[in-house]
Amino acid sequence: MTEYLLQMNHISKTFPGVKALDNVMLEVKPGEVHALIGENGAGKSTLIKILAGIYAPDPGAEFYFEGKEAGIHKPIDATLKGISIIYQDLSLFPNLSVAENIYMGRESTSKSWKKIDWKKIEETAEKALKELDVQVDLNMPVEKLSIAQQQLIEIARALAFDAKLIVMDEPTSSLSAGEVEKLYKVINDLKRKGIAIIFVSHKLKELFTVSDRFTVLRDGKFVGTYETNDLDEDKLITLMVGRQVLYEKNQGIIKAGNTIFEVKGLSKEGNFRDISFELKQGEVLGITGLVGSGRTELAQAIFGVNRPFTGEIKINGETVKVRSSEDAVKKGIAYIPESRKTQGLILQQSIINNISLPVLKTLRNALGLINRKKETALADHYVETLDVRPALPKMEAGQLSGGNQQKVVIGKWLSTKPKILIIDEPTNGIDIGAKTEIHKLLRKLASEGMGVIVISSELPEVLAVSDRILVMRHGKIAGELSINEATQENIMNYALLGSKQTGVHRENPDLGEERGIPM
Amino acid sequence: MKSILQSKEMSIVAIVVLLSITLSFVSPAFLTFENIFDILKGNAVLGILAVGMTLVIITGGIDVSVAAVTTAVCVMAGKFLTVLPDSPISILLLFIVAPLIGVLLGALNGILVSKIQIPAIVVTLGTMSMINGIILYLTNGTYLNSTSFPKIFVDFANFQIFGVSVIVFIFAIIAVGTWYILKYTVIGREVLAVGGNKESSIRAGINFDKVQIFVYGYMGLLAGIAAIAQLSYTKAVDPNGLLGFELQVIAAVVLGGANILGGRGSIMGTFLGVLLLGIMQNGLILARIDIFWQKVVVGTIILIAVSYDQIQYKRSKDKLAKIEVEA
Amino acid sequence: NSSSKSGGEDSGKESGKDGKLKIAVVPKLVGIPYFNASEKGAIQAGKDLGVDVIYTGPTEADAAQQVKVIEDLISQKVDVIAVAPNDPAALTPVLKKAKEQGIKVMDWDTPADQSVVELSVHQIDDEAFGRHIAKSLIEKIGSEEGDIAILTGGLSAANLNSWIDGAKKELDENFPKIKLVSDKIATDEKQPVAYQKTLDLIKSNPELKGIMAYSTIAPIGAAQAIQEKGLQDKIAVVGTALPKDSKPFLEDGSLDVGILWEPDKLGYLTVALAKDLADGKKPENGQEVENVGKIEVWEDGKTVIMGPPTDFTAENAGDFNY
Amino acid sequence: MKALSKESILGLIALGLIVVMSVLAPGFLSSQNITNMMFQIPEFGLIALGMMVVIVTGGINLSITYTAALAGVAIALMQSNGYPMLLSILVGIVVGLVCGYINGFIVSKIGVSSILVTLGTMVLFEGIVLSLTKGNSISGFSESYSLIGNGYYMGLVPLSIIIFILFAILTGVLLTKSKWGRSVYMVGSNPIATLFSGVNNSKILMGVYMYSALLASIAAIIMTSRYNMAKVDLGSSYLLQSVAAAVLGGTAIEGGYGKVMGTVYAVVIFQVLSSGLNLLEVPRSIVGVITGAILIFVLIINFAKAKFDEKKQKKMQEANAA
Ligand SMILES: Nc1ncnc2c1ncn2[C@@H]1O[C@H](COP(=O)(O)OP(=O)(O)OP(=O)(O)O)[C@@H](O)[C@H]1O
Ligand SMILES: Nc1ncnc2c1ncn2[C@@H]1O[C@H](COP(=O)(O)OP(=O)(O)OP(=O)(O)O)[C@@H](O)[C@H]1O
Ligand SMILES: [Mg+2]
Ligand SMILES: [Mg+2]
Repeated sequence: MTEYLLQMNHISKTFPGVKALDNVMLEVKPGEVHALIGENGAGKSTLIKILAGIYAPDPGAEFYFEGKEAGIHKPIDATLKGISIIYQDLSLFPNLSVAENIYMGRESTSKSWKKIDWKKIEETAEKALKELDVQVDLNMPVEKLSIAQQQLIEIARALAFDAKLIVMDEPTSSLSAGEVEKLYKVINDLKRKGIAIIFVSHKLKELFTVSDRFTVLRDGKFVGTYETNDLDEDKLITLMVGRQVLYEKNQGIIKAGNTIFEVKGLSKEGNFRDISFELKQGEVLGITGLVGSGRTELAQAIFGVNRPFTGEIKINGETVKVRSSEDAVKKGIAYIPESRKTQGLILQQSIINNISLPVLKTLRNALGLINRKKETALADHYVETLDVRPALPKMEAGQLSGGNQQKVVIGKWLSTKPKILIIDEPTNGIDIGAKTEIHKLLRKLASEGMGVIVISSELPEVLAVSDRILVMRHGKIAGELSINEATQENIMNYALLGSKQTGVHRENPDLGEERGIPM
Repeated sequence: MKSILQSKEMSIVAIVVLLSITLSFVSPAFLTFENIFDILKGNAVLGILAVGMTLVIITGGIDVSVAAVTTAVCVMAGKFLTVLPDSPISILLLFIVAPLIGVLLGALNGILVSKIQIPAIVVTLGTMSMINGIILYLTNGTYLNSTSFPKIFVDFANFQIFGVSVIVFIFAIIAVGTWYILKYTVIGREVLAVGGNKESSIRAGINFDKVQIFVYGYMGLLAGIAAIAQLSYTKAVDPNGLLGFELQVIAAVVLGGANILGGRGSIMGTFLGVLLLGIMQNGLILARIDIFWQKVVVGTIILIAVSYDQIQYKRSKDKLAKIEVEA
Repeated sequence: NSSSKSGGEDSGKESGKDGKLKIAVVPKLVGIPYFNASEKGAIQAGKDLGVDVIYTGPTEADAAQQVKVIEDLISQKVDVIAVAPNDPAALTPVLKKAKEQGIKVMDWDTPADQSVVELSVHQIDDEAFGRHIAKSLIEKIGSEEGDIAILTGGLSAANLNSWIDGAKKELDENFPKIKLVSDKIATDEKQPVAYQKTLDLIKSNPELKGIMAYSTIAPIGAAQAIQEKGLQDKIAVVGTALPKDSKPFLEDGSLDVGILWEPDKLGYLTVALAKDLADGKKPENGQEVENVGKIEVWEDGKTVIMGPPTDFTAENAGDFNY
Repeated sequence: MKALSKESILGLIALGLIVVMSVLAPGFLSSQNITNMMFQIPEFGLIALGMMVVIVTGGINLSITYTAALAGVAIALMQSNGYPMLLSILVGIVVGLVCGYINGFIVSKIGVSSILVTLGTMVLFEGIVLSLTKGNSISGFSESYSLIGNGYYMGLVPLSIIIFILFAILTGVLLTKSKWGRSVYMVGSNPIATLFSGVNNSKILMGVYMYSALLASIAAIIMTSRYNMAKVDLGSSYLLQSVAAAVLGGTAIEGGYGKVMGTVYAVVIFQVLSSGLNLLEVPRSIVGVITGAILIFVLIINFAKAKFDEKKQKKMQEANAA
């Protein structure tokens, strides 16, 4: 009937209090890579969940697959139709083995009492992993894998199905460059086989590399569908945010003050070794490296939640012992973790309660009870200055989109007025508009006298915010670069080889193993 | 490269072995064939229920009505037995009727938990209270004893194979059968999947409601079979005999390493948990520990066991080198 | 039915309306055979004597729950409360409260605080009962030396404890060569527990000669273990069992003798004396109570003893209906 | 129109039950019965609140009733050995707090799940009480002590209910207004994120288990005073009931949510049911059936209401959009 594999028209979705999608359309042709793009909270994941049968759209929706009424009401319907999905927030079973995770989902299409063929499960898994060129123990429970490996398993699972349409909701958010390359290769193979792909990502470069067409959403509304060839980054950004944004290398303009923070010879077995660096007032220090190089562990050690370790931490020249996160807050250290949903926020609590949590002590009245007025004022202040949308401080944090959630976490930590702010993957899964806002904010905080440490795997980001860059590799500092000498290339060399020498490029097929995660 | 599951079981194995060695020094009667099988027989009802509870707990649920359901089946099946003729058919009928009643009661829990989405502990607290009340109202606590049962049942209850009571065999069959279901059937894997991550399981197209109704129904089924074991064991119906037993069942399962939050648990672990409780009960009398101090000893052993297990678990997690740090 | 009434269905709630007395009989708990049997007697007495009998109690042998039951009975404005206390001290305040409301207060089965009750109906003299059980066991063992053990319903059951104390006294005084292998062993009022513990006992004490089991359930569990291990001739079991439950064990000798009284008579006597109490009549020593028999009244004028215990044996167990 | 909260609905149900009982049960509104209920609520109410606080953190405290028993026995032992009342009470509370500390320590410092820990300490505390009391009940309180559980304030309102109300208010204020209370909810919702927000989770949890034990100890004071004794099963029947009350009161069993008012309403519902049905002379066993049924019924209502609200909101939004 039509040339389209998938047609979704007049799709709306109302959540209590939010209209996540408003009359959106999405049309996908067989064998194309269709990018779905929009700011945080634009409604991408929601649209995908409707496609997957997890959410029912509001009445009036038209939904065709292969020219026929799709009739997808439950996830299993989508699976049976040949739609397989890689979820943004992963949907693995932590307690089950890698092999089973990959296989899971087919089983349920068959009878409950059917005997399980473990051999077949392993074969299927092995094949899927091979396609992605991933090496993990098939019997390892998934909870023991790194986030990056988990993401690969999630991808492998989607590949293992004989799908006609594969949806990838931010599949690369935790992957290293090498792994991303492999994924591109797989995507190309799939295309050749006529399989359509919907690809969601905030990394524009990536999107231009893989996609044939773009559908742009803005605030739950449909902006348009475009051929990739007709677009460039600037145009796309304008479509997404309705304005032009810049994202360029930091010029290193801030003059740093005294050393406010210093670590000396920090070591923890299996985590990091002999880490020494200092941080000056007003400086943004970038720490980068490959995923798995130990940056998070280092940051969490400093914050008092990854103990015990050896070495010395000095604040304003004084040696301090940080025994717990409570201690850290007292000493003026703030840490914004990489996982918003599990570590950063308490999703089922209100924005107010989240923001005030670290500073409850200061919000007490004479009786030692919380002064609700002060508390609300505090939350209002950060919701406003950080432009959290919707600006409803009483809303549950879990109802916000990713970018807005991150703003709440930042607000929470700013409320403690920290001397040292450590921020881990500050813009993971956040759209470009919000990203630049956050970068600006970090620069501003530094200029106001805070010492800021930014941990990030995204090199453009590191270059955009840092005054100085440390590169970690296998738990050690491989090198230090001032912003003036730093380029993506020399950072990569430190990260991969531990030296400034060139020689290895991002195309290196062995990149995946370089993550060095012992199994 | 042991999985957490295995290492969890290791620590309870260690405790069971340690306790057994101590006891066999203290009392020569402990490590005898007869005593070991008496322990198994004496804890078969606990074991059967704990096996069912393992599944429930793996899905992240709990069933505090098990003892009430088992008693209800005991009472009904007991009444039923009194009218049955003295023929092998009666045993067969018993094995049909008792599990059937159990399944019905269990499925009721399952439906309330899955369809109305009431937390399992509350549903089962409610049904426990209702079932207990109804049993008490109807029976008024009246006993039935072996004289009311057909002789064939008493023979069945006393039946032994190689000197091992039929009750132990029922337990063994249930344990192995359930292990098989968990490991080798689709529904078994779905039970684990649902417990591991509910959201993911829904996305993978697993019928979450069906799995829940299954586990509570299966719990009911095993309660029905446990009722037969209980009837065979006591050769009587004591409407108060299992009051408060649910806590022991849960204790056995969690001692066996099942995670009360779901996702983790094994039949082997549960078996060891049952064994640990059984050995403690038995051993304290054999070792002639002062009556008044027995509970102190049991409580202390439980606390040591769970703490040791947790410390062990934390250590193994810490040891797992996260990053290959170059020298 | 755990709470039951006798007398005319349409009898008014307020006593005096139709002149009928309202007598509340509170057992330690409802829903066990022993107290079910007492209930039958109490209800029968109500019918015979033309009084309203409310037989109600907690569902667990818990003193706190029992206090609540009595508080509710006070609200119902009964004329007499006869209670078998789970814990004598625990009931003192609430019984005082009842008295303040003009309710006559008495105990039955187990003594309450004697300073509060106006009448105390005992089936038996506790110490004598314990001694009787001990003597019976020695007789069944057939020798005055050897190892024995004691099972009890619960470590905190006051009446069981006083019987056990009586039995121990008897052993200490008259049978010094009898040795107790351990302190009394609790069976939680559950048959399987009694059974299990008995098995363990036999194993850890191969020389065991006899078992005394207190509570109506423990002897059955103990006898079951003996039966199964075929030790009828080696180990004597004596206990406070009801005849119907113990019959199969009495018959093959795994239980040698069940010693108790007739609980239905106790229920009957309680109601009869409660009515007398309300009517202002005092019990007298040697008084003949219809359907019960001669009773003994102690010097204090309020302690009533129903009579000597009944021994249930293989021969007579079939004659009883509880 | 603002939608009714879970708690208000429960309050309405409680009110409705009171109305129904007043109509059906003679004497329900009599001062006698109302006083009765006021005497019966505090001990259970305190334990239910103690349970609720732990459930809010996503845990459970199975040792709560034995903590109460141990504290009660400590008080009784002190007083019966002639120590002054206030000192005894103090010692009792300290003993309770030590129990709470043990739970708190193993849960928060070693990291064992609370159900396991409290299962263990439940047996342990019971054992300690047993070895202290040998299963007997301990009495011998001073006259003034018995006033706590049996006395009246201004000759009208039971002292114990005033104590309960004070502690309910204290609990409510602490939970909603203090830093600790807020952190309790946060730990219950997401312990990792809470830890990562600079909160000392183990301090909070330690506080929770100690506070739970404190409430249990206060309940123990009221119980020992009211029942004039302390013994091993003091209040043991409240264990699962208190979980039921907390959950009926809207506390989320997985943690993160729970209000004092909800639990108080639930306790009142249980009390009204129990007293009313007793006045109606409904058998005790059926009271259990009805309580269970109400528990499930209320949760079905909550479920239906949540569904209904969702639909309504959607409709409203659609109407707005159109
Ligand atoms: N379950 C839910 N309940 C209420 N609101 C929701 C729910 N899920 C999503 N929303 C809201 O719907 C809107 C769209 O969210 P969605 O997750 O689809 O955005 P997205 O485009 O995927 O954003 P991101 O790039 O951050 O992943 C947001 O405003 C979000 O707050
Ligand atoms: N082999 C492993 N076994 C168990 N957990 C692991 C393993 N490898 C990584 N993890 C955990 O997975 C999480 C993410 O790992 P990742 O490799 O991203 O850590 P990282 O190097 O510290 O972070 P960053 O990417 O910021 O450098 C970390 O919390 C880490 O502890
Ligand atoms: Mg998304
Ligand atoms: Mg990281």
